[in-house]
Amino acid sequence: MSEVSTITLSKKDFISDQDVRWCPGCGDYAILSQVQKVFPNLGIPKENFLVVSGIGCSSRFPYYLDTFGFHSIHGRAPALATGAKIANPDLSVWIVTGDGDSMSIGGNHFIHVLRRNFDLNILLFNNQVYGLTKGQYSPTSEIGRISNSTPFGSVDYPFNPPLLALGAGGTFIARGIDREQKHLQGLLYEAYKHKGTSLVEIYQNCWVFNDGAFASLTDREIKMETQLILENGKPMIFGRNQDKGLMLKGSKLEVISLTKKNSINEVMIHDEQNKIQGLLLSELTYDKNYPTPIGVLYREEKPTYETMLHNQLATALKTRGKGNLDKLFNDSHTWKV
Amino acid sequence: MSEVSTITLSKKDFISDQDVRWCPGCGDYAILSQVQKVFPNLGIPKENFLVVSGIGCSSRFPYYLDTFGFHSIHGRAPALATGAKIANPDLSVWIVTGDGDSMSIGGNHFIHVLRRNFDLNILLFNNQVYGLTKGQYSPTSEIGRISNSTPFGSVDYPFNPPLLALGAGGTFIARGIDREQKHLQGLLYEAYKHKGTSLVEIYQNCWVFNDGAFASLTDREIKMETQLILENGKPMIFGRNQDKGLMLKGSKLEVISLTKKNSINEVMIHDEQNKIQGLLLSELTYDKNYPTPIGVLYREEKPTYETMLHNQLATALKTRGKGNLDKLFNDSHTWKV
Amino acid sequence: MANKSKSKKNVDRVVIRFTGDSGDGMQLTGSRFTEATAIMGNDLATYPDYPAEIRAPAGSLAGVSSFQIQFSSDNIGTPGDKLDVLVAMNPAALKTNLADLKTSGIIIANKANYTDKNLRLSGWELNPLEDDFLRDYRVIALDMTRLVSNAVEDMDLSLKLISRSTNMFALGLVSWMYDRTLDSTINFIKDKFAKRPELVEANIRALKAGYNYGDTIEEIQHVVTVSKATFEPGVYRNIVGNQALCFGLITAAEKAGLDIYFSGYPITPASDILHILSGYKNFRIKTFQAEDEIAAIMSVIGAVFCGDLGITATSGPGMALKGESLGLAVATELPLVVLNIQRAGPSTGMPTKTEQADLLQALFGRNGESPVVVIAANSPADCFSTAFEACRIALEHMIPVVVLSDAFLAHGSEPWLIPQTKSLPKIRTHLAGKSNGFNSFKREEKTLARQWGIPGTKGLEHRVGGLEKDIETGDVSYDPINHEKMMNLRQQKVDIIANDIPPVDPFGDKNGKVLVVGWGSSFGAIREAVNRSRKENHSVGHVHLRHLNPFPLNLGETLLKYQNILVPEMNSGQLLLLLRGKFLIDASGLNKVQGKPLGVDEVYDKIIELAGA
Amino acid sequence: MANKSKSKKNVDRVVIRFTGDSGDGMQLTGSRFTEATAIMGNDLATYPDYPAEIRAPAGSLAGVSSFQIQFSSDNIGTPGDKLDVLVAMNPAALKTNLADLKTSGIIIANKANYTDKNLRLSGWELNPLEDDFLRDYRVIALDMTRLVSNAVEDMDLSLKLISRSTNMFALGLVSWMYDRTLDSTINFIKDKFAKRPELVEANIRALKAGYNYGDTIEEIQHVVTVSKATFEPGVYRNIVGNQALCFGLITAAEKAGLDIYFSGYPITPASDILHILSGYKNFRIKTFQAEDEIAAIMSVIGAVFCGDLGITATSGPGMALKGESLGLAVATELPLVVLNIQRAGPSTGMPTKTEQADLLQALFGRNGESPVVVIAANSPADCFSTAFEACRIALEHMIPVVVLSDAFLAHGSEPWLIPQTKSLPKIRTHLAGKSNGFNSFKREEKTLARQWGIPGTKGLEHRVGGLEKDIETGDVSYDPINHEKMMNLRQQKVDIIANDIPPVDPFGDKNGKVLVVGWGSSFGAIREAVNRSRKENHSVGHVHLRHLNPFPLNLGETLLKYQNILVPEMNSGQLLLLLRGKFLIDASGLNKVQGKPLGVDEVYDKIIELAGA
Ligand SMILES: Cc1ncc(C[n+]2csc(CCOP(=O)(O)OP(=O)(O)O)c2C)c(N)n1
Ligand SMILES: Cc1ncc(C[n+]2csc(CCOP(=O)(O)OP(=O)(O)O)c2C)c(N)n1
Ligand code: SF4
Ligand code: SF4
Ligand SMILES: [Mg+2]
Ligand SMILES: [Mg+2]
Repeated sequence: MSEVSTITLSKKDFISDQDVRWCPGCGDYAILSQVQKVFPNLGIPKENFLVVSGIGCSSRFPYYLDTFGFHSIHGRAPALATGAKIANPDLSVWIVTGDGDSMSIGGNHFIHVLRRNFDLNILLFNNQVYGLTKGQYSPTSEIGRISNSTPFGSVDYPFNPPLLALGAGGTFIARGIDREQKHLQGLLYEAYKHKGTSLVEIYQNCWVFNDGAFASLTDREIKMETQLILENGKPMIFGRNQDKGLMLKGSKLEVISLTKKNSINEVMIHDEQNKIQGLLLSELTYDKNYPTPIGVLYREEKPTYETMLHNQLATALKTRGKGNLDKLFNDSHTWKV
Repeated sequence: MSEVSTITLSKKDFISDQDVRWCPGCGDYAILSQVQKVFPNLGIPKENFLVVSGIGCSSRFPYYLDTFGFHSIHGRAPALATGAKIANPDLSVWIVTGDGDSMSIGGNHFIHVLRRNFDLNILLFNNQVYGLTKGQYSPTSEIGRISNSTPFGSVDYPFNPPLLALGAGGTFIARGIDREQKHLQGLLYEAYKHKGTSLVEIYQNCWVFNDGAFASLTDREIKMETQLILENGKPMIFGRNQDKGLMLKGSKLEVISLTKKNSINEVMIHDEQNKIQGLLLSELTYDKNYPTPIGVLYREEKPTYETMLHNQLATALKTRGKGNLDKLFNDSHTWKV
Repeated sequence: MANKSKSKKNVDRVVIRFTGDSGDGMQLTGSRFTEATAIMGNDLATYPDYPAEIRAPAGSLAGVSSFQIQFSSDNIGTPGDKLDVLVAMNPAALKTNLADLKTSGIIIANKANYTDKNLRLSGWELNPLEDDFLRDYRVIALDMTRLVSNAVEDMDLSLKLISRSTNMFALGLVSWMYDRTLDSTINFIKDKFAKRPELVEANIRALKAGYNYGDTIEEIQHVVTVSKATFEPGVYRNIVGNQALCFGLITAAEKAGLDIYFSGYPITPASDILHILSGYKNFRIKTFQAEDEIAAIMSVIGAVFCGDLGITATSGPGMALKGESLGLAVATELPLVVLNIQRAGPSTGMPTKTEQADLLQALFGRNGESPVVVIAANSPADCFSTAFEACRIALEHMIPVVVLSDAFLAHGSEPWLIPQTKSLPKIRTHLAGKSNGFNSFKREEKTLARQWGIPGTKGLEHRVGGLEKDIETGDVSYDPINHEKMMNLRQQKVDIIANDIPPVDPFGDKNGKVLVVGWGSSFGAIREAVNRSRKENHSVGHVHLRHLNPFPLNLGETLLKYQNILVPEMNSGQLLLLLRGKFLIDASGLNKVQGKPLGVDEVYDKIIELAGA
Repeated sequence: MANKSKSKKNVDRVVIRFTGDSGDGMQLTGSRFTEATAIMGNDLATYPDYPAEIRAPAGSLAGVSSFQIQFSSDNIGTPGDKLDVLVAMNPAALKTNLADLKTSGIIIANKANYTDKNLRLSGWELNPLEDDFLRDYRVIALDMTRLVSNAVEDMDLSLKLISRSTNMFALGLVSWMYDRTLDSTINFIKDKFAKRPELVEANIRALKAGYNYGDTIEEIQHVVTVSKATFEPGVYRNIVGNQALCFGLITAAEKAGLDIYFSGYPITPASDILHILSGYKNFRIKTFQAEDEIAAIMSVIGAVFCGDLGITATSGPGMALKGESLGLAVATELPLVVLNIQRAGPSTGMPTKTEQADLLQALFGRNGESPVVVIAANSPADCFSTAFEACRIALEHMIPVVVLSDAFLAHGSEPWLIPQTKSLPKIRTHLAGKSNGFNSFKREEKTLARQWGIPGTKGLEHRVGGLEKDIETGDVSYDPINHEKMMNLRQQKVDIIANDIPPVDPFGDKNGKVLVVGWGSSFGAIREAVNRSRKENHSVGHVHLRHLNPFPLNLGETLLKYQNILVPEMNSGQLLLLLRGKFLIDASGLNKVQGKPLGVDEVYDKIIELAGA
């Protein structure tokens, strides 16, 4: 990585020669564009990126980025990324996945990669539907969803992605929205900066099968009332006039209005490193009585898996010396004929 | 189930004719015995039990119970139980699984069965090791564990089972210990009573490969200091002299000593239905500065998957009438030759 | 409406392919034309083909969607090899489909879409409608967009809406050319857009405009008619393969007196089965969309253990995932049905394309000696009987059954003779009643089926699992000789089914030069090719295997009656390996692995090569 | 110590089986005896066998653990069919093993364990040591527990500790009987219990007590000696199959200049591979215990994409789970090695027992046409070369390779001629250097290997995946003809390897009456049987296939040189199906599916049957 300081890359360096094949109007375009903007500015040579995906509309992503890419099989991207990161810890590894890919068939790898804390980044395109297979409800669809596989409404309670990730031991949990492009860019930087597994859940509009799922969060008219934009060290306030806040009452969050004098002091200060706060914020995901938190919900620094593993390799090398085949073969009783 | 009221069953009705094949000293024996004591007292005819397991020492369990049993394949018991419960919601379905079975290979089915909230019960025998395959570290082994597969110490952060279960949307989370037999019996009743997916994590001693893993919790000398026995509506106190308690400070729990006057009032009251409390308690799992909560950590009532599904069946039957093949075949344009 | 201005010309069969951008509505157009054709009493077969992307970039080659239909006064079994008419709504569609058009065939193009941009996107240097590149064909190039605009002039519609109706114009035109009535389509439009009257009006106007335009086209001299085909008497409907599968399952459940439990995880081209079955809740069909394919089959195993008729459906990659669990079903001898709607592999391959390369996976895709029953469907309508047969075998023999279909059958359609439900046979089960001293391993002599003792029934308490079991008691056993006996038993349970299935009875010549042995969706192509070669006095027979494991008892001796055995497959020789290995017969393969159905011509050529030799 | 009081008698070969309760330490006893035997310069082969439970109930039939060794002055390839000596530490062990003892063979029993309770648990009505049930054998029944107590009288040890040392007594006694020195065992004991001197003392005393007891036994007339075997000159060690596999992998990595990345999920009998490799961190071996078998192989694919030599190991059920992912490796043409240490199936089957029934799974256990290379190991020591060969093929041909071993090889051992590491060949890789205009699909002519462009190397940025790819560019393609070309290419990449492997060269007769064709762990049994029948002047050859896909080029013509082809397998005829299907040869099988290795006698009998005919 000696070239780091001298590389100057730009968005077009990350545009591949493949035709982008998403539906017109798909939220995936916006996310692609943000990634292509952020990658050149990370100070990493282009050949040190590896983008891994599973299967789904979203998982076509690697084809469109001009770097190393692996479009693997359904649900397995985290496992593939794990091997890549262990093999070469210098790579900047990014997983792109959908809500079905990561939480339905891929749920197990998803929770395991989070608990192991590899230094890699997961972009979870949550459109609350199976796009590529034409519209079945997904593990993040609201209960009661009418879809081609649930004509009478689904009877599955959805996963709450940040809460699941926290439960699995995730060390960086953030949420963004396809249409909040600047905000999303910021999250991508933060995710990259975090040395550990970063999960960025991105609400993404599926124009064909679940259009408007996040309309209340993106509609200009009302989004100030529905988005809780988190900033570390700042009070959790929201509303068109920044006139509402969240307060901790006992062990529950409550929405308070800031009209009364002093009440800004009662508003909870966002502390990214407070896990219980992270849990409290995650709990708001589906609650219509609360705003939806976006930004970094939780962040925790602890050694990564690959660091510890490579330390063991280095120590072994130091204490035992470089492995020697002849010694190895003769490490038990031998006899000569 | 018309026979319910008249059945009288006893422990021996649930002892099968198969030789029990666990190592002498294994914690599994004690758990088996408690289950055989509880089952006859649930008011359920013996033929209405179904016990499903995966693979592992613990998963041999169904062979030893004289009722319907399915020793399936590694990690898949929750999926099998799902089908059984949907097919026949009247059955009392119990899953027996190990920490490897449920959280390593079976992690995905584990989180999905929890989120879907079937009315069934999961007994998770957590011995923090792979018993049947002879001692590899498991997803609940502490980091640094020396095992045959990690001679230099593992570099995996463990899962925290109750937290993972909460993250997945679990509606009943409890913890017991193989050697706390009466307490465990109580939990089994509670699990049964809960109409939804009940998870009972049971700390279980593997005498051969991880002996003493829970010694600090079972040792008569110190267990009063290390166990936090939860009771709903009661303050969270512990200690040989019941002289310590947990207090909520901001969004964190703290251990306080009850020597000072009045401080019992500051102790948090256990409210099983408070999810944030459940999360706070789960967070203590691996923290040596806190006692280990045992008992019911969290409980939430909401409709079960199978109830909602069978309601749909009933409604369809009512609104559309019993399905008729001839009508079905002729539901599109037909012509006669 | 009648065609007044042109004379009529009767032909035996017609092949039309509607092609356009994914957004152009070609699937709808094709299926409407199909319905109108079914009403006319022709035999027909259809074949939809579409990209793996939901909606690839407009105008790109990758975004082309197509729907092919053959209709005929003869009995046919394929959507046809070469096209009489190619409707190419844009240049990309023309580019990717032209090669299949007959010389002098008709091209119908919407000029409006042959823009510079679209031409560039699809790699045309010049506009083929304008230079003489298409001189070998009869080209009807119209600005359909303008023609539709004219028809709806007074309605104040957006251009987008107008372009979206051009497919109806094309449908109208083709309907006129082949003398189909518009009624059924008009009714359909009224239904579909019931809530948007302006769309009803616009689409009907576009449809009629196309129809009426027919009269004005010089290139077309005659309205072409196709006489009714002769069908066995009865009531018919058109049916798509996946739907026929579902009907077969539902019928089997009723005939066995069981509830259906179905679980699947969405995957092309099997997803429809979940969609369809989830709509029939009043048949007490319990459907469960599982978290993955493993959960799907495992939950089916659980449901079957509890007495439901359990079914799962998937396609190749999902089938690979189910291998371990299917082994558990083998070891526990539970009756379940696994539907594999094959698609082109390996790995993700070409998800929307057809292939039949999962036969050996079905047989051997598990650890250990783990025999299952394997059967395959021949045609969309035949999916009904195949599904029924699968359930029958599973339940009567207490054994897992794998059904192989493929993308071509799944989405293809043909007329189906609706069966008399009363005349269909009942299906036996081995459900045990209350009992003392129940032994789940007590076996029926004829089938070796074990007893099905389901939870909730008093006295049947017992344990099953994947460890080897004592042949007498069903308890776990590691005894070496017992293991061998159990292995033989499991194999025998499959073999014994051969007593229970019809022997093969070759179509055509009962002995002679060439026997064509096929399985699965190549039925139609092979049958037509055999017919054609027999008309030319070649001595040719055709055996199409529904049962692939076990084979019918007389298959070996039948093979010996011919000088050459030809095995056409959409794989690189899977049935071929089995036939050669089992019967030591020097059969040869005709292998096509292009993600496309076999063509009649290909099979015919190969037959002639062998018959001539 | 020397045996003074008895005369010596020299024999060619001896077979001993140590059996007892899982807690009796029979595996340790066996492996200590093995080491002492290796030092004596005999050829040897061992076979441990133990229950699936960690520790089944003490005294039960299910809890019996055993370790068998054959040692000889000849070259041998199996642990022997019939036993000369059966050490049976308890009645359960006697019950389950007696049938394998030769008439007049020696039984050594620890009387102390033949209690009423144990007799009942193992189903003996009477104590066999006391009635004359064992009259056809030579019985040495001792109260070892008392004898050991006596020896450690002054030490104040618990009875538990004393009983635990009886295995050393038995070992001492057998060592005396067969003239093995105790030194290596004494050293081992000192090492093992370094921290507990009282255990060192007790075990050594027990060992010596047994040894010295030999002199006093009347039943034994002679000390039996076995002369050294003739070995190719060189330095030898004893090696267990799984360890040899690991050494082969490590050697290959060094010869290719790559790091090893290994990932597995524990499963009997493959777990040791993970255990062993995880100990060699100073060889830069990265091991990853994955959450399941799918994660294991997927992570290997990731590591291989990044330039490591990637390996995963599992057994049958895990192999079934890996099917879909292995298909991805095929589609992406990445060099990885999958080790399947087979065990008895189907499903969970008999996890600690051996079988070779996963050959067809290896070949066909995936969706679509998805060819991989398959090779198999013949013997514990041969696992070394097999692993090396697997890595060589994978890397030089850019292709996934499946290696088949089994429980018998995995845990069995034999002497291994330690290779000269310098003389082992280097392995080529297709790693690409920095480049402009890199094309991952540029192929080497000879192997058709594509270029391996790994992340971190400038200019090699490219994308791979499981969708079908354009044969020129590697971009996604749904073109029908391209798909067929790619399918042929993938098959050709396998076929081409046949040019790169040795032709078969039958052992024994190069043509004649019978050719025995085997694969895998049956090597030793077949070779001995062939030798025996050739000594009796039967014309018999033996071909043992390391390469199962592709087959060696001259296999077909070789088969034609014999009147009969015999294919012994521990399955129901998997290689048999392939040979018949491919070469149309009427080969016949000898199929044993009992979770046990093939015996020499069984193969011999069948050869004679065919050779005599
Ligand atoms: C093993 C396997 N099972 C099923 C599929 C079919 N499949 C492809 S993508 C997909 C779900 C896509 O949903 P999501 O991950 O949310 O991605 P999206 O298309 O919405 O971006 C499914 C079920 C597959 N490709 N492989
Ligand atoms: C598909 C598959 N992979 C691996 C195994 C091997 N295996 C059997 S049990 C087990 C883990 C057991 O650990 P746990 O679930 O904690 O149960 P315990 O034995 O500790 O009770 C493993 C890895 C298997 N049987 N099947
Ligand atoms: S189907 Fe939905 S998610 Fe997929 S490309 Fe189209 S709009 Fe995007
Ligand atoms: S290995 Fe451990 S968990 Fe398994 S039976 Fe023995 S003591 Fe119990
Ligand atoms: Mg999605
Ligand atoms: Mg465990």
